[in-house]
Amino acid sequence: MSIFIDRQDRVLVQGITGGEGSFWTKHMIDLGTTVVAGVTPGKEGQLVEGVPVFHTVRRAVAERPADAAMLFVPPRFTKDAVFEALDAGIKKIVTIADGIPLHEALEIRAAAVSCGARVIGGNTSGVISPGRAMMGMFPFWIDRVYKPGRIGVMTRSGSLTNEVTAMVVRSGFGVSSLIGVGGDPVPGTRFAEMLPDFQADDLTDAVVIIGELGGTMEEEVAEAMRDLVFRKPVVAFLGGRNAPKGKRMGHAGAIVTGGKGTVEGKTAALHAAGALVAARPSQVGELLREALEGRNHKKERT
Amino acid sequence: MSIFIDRQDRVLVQGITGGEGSFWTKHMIDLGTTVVAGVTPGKEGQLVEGVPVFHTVRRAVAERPADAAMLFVPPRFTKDAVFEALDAGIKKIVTIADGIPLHEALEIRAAAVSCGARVIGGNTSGVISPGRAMMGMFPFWIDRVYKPGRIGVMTRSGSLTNEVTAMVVRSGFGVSSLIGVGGDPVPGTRFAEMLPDFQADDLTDAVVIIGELGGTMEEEVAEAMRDLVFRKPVVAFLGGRNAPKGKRMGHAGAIVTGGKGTVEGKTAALHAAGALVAARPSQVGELLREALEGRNHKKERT
Amino acid sequence: MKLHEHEAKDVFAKAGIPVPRSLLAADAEGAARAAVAIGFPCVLKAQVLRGGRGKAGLIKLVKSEGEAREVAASLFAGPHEVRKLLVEEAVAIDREVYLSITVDPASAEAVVLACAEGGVEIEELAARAPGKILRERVRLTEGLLPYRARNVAYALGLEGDIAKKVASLLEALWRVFRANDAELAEINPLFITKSGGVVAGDGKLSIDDNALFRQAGREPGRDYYDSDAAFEAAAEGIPYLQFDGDISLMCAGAGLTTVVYDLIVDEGGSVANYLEFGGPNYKKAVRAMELCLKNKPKVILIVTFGTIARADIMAEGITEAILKLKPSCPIVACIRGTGEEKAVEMLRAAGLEPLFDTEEAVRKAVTLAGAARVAGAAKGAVE
Amino acid sequence: MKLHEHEAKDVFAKAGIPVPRSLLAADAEGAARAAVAIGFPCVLKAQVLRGGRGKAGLIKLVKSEGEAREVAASLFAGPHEVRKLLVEEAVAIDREVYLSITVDPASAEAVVLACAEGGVEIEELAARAPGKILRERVRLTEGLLPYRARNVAYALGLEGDIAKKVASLLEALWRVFRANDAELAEINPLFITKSGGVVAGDGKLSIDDNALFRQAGREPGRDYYDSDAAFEAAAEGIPYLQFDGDISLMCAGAGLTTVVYDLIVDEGGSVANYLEFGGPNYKKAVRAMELCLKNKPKVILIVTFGTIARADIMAEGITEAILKLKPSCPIVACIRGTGEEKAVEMLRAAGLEPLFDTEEAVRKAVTLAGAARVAGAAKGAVE
Repeated sequence: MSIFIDRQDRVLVQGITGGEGSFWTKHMIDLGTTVVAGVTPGKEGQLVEGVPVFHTVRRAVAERPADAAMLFVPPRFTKDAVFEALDAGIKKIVTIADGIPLHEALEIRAAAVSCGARVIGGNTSGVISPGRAMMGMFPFWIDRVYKPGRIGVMTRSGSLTNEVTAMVVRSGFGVSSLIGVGGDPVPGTRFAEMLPDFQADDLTDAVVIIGELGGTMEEEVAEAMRDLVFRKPVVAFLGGRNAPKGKRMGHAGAIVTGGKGTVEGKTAALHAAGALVAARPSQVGELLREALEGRNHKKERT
Repeated sequence: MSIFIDRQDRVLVQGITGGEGSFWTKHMIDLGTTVVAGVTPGKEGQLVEGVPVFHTVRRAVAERPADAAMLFVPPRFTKDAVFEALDAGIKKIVTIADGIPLHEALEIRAAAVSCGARVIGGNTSGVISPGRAMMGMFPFWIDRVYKPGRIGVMTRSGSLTNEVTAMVVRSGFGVSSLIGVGGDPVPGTRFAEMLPDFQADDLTDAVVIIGELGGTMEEEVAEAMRDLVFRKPVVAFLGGRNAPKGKRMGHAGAIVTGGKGTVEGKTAALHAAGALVAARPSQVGELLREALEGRNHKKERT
Repeated sequence: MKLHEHEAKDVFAKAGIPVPRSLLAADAEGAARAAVAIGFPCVLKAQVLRGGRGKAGLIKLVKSEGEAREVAASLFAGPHEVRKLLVEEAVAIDREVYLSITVDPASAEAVVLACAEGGVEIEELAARAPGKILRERVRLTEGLLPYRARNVAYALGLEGDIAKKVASLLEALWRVFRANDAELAEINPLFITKSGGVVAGDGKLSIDDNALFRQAGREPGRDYYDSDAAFEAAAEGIPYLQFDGDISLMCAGAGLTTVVYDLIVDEGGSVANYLEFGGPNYKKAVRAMELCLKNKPKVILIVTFGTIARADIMAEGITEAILKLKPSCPIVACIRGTGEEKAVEMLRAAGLEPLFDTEEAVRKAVTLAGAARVAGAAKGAVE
Repeated sequence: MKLHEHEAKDVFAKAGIPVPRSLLAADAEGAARAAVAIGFPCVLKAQVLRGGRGKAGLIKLVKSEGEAREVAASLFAGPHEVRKLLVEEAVAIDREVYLSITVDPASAEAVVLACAEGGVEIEELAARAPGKILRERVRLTEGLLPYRARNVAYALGLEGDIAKKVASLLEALWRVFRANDAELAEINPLFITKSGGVVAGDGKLSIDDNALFRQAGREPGRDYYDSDAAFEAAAEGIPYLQFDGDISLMCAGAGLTTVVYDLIVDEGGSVANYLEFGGPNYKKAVRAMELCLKNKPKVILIVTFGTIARADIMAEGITEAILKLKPSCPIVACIRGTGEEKAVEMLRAAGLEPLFDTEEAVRKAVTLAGAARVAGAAKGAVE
């Protein structure tokens, strides 16, 4: 079983009739994802890539039960779409929307937590387990990035993920599951919340964290490692090491406010917890090898 | 152990320095209730009946942990006071406020349910276990009403409770615990939700329900009896049997809308579930005797 | 506080809910003028706070100025105390649906009720075919999110633009419900017009009395009550209902007063008014008796069993009221509760014979009222 | 979008938060007039969007008209691009506290931060003495209930009327936070005056850019940016930061661009501007290069690794930009991702030598910039 999404998961696509929705629905299916229904108000009765469309999520799941919802919905309608999916009992939701209002992002995360559901995103490419299933917008056809393998990846970024993952693959590894938690200040799901899944996943040997300045998600990973919630090797690469203080660089979430959120602080926390931190993308593969060998040595010794 | 409140429960009084607050705090203590702290913003440092006053509930419970909160707070501030008590982890709350705005009553009940807490009221005299403890405004000194005994009472009314309970006592019974759920359309706690407590209470042999037209609380009692959630004898007295349709009679909750909420319908439901329904207050004692004897006969037979 | 149709529609219109063009008229001539301004055919709707206006002949289609004047005159002259008419354009209707928002006490949520059959009495439908009523629950803290409105619109079998219009209208109705602290916000029927629009055919808005303090400008005037006494009682904060029987109830405690009403009917008596001077009003015995006397009752029946509403204070007030108002009808008093010993003394001093049993007091009142009726009839026969 | 102090205080005042009397001035003469109107002593406060204005000499107490004119003139003439001065009454302060509301991503709640020591840099305090910062979390759906405001006020050690005033001010600040879709609403310091009042000494209000669409009238003008290029980029929706180094970044993807910045600094290079034309802007290569050229960079460095931002489309744009803008500086390009084969062809046709490794591209850019600097210096020496 892969992380979050696998072939047998029944995926519903909200906003399926839009340009992005239909384009990526095709690619999700191409990659092996089981897309069972689509939702666009007013478009019930249509088919998109052979997938039947319904007016509402409630009507869709009444006929086609779903485990997961993939949202291709503009940012200002995302809260409504997430709540609609949650209300229908869907516990796994991915939203790619870039520009969700901050206060609504808080409400989305609060609602997900209180429902025991998981919302991935917004401002993410989504979730992929190469060769098995995908929810989002991943160019899985670029096989020097999305080569199947045994390394889990969690990331706050899009293009940087391509950059770093390509390095992982160039070093002879491949990806088990990749979770893009997104670049927003309030992502629906935080790095550390995914760690138990990676810990339990027997297809994952180690996890690469692609983090950046701002927020505390990397520190929370360090905490989970210290608390032994997560016990597999971790290699991190963190963007924004040289970013000037107080400037929001790139992602909305990537800003140092006060002393908090510096790459320096994150690096120290991760080091202290036993993670390896790469200074540049090209080091990630090498550190992975080091971490996995170190672990094997340890295993041999014990 | 009595229902809801007993001598060892540590009670905090919100609005303790007001006229009603201080008057009834004295009487609660007189009856045996353990009042540990009071709250009135701006009055920290005062004593009321020997009870120390704090600015906020949080400050009060930090020094004097409490299990229950008694609110003598005007209706328009009741939601705030209830949320303050809930936020401090208090799970038993009684509010006598008469006139809580309807939408706030919904929020109060929703919050209580989601916290796993119980809010009794508003628009009630409160809760009393005669001879043991009291939260509210009961003239326990009228001993032809508040005589200790083995009959549980649940009521939507105040003066009618005096009337009916006096009849119960006149027939030779006494009261174990009396819960005034209050006369509002949206009480914080509903009759049926108290039944498991009365079922488990070995000080209670039977329960008298003092209901009235409007709402569905009496029907829910019948349902709990049918589902065997509650298995002790029930005698009900219902006000508003002859009330004209569409007129709000007395309590805000006492109105028949559509076919729903008629005393006729409630009586039929209770009868079907095995409860006895008195036509006038003076019959209640007699029916109680009948119900308890019936039960004893049954017990003897089995 | 129940608003009149025209007030409810004003609130709706301000919230963006389409309503028919209309004018308000206070007499037949005004109605005729309004009808001309609106155009024919148009509808005259009596602005009274009762249901079933259609069946009661309080809503009439008129086709000419003369007919408008005539129909308006007969509505104003009728027995329903009509003070205002709403003169409204007639809408070309394709179909009607039912929409409302109210509260669900058990779930502690608001609930949208909807039905594809508009215009029906929802209670009647609830009894007859409950499956036809759609329910969509809404947590107050969450609000009515757009998807819930869509759930309702599509579940009603609507499609295309109409579904979208009904959904956004329902969102507006939610804002009305919340902003007005409503117990009920209802559109029945909601017209779906032949030209593809949606229009509120009727409007009900009932505001929570406990929240009136924050509803600026909402103060029920005389035309919200069915009698002067009821209006005056409301101004005083005294719960009061107008009936037309013999016995004036002057009791304390909502539940107890309701039961006294029950017992009187059981004994074959009839009630002149329901009046409850307990709770915060227990010092208002004089005002309470004044209100009762407006009904020229055959008997005043006083029943109390008070806690905070102290019996001695109430007895003191009753004594004062007797001295001041010198009621000519007999008074039956049954006062119990905190301070009752002192109360009994005072009542005796005032010439009453206090009783201690509610049912006995009711029987005595009914008997006295019956005797008075017989005496009155005899007197009438003599005259 | 960060508001200027005077804008934030306008919002505060409308929400019922007391602020000092003040006037806005756009030149030294206006400031002098304003100071006379406000009365002396008064405070001149430069309206710039940077922290630590006090330490930077951007807030000055003046005691006479002449001093006001002189100080204002020097502030306008200074290096901080001051365009407006807020001339504010001097308040007689008893003590200062800190109050703000922001978001807590992990708990998905808003959080009130408060400190009995006002005027301090909260971040500095957070590092130095985190225990002095009070935190009160607020669920958005619940709102800041009055009891939470009281919790904060009494926890600050306030008493009596002042505690009540601070609590109700905090409720108002919550309304500001919510109604303005704020990332941060801050009053630091909040003055507690000698006369027992509370007054917002400073005001910060930062509005979520993602919610600007529903914040009527909020559109950041030129004075919200530190360069023309930054302002123009914002108008275009292109993420842009102004620096003063040699290498213009014209990259795609926020994370990747940030890393390119890191790598340049690591290699000893310097950045002229951060510019990110990925995501919805991947067809805007011409506009992006135009913005970069405003900085007269020594090198333009293009790094992308796109998914939806297709490499071939970006390469097409770059080709067009080169033809149109004829940049005189060298361009280093490293374009990968969807459509990269075609992209590489196009770039070669445009005379570039595309690279495939980000780190290599960075090294090349830094080398070229260094060579250009040496060459420039040599040229300067020759001239």
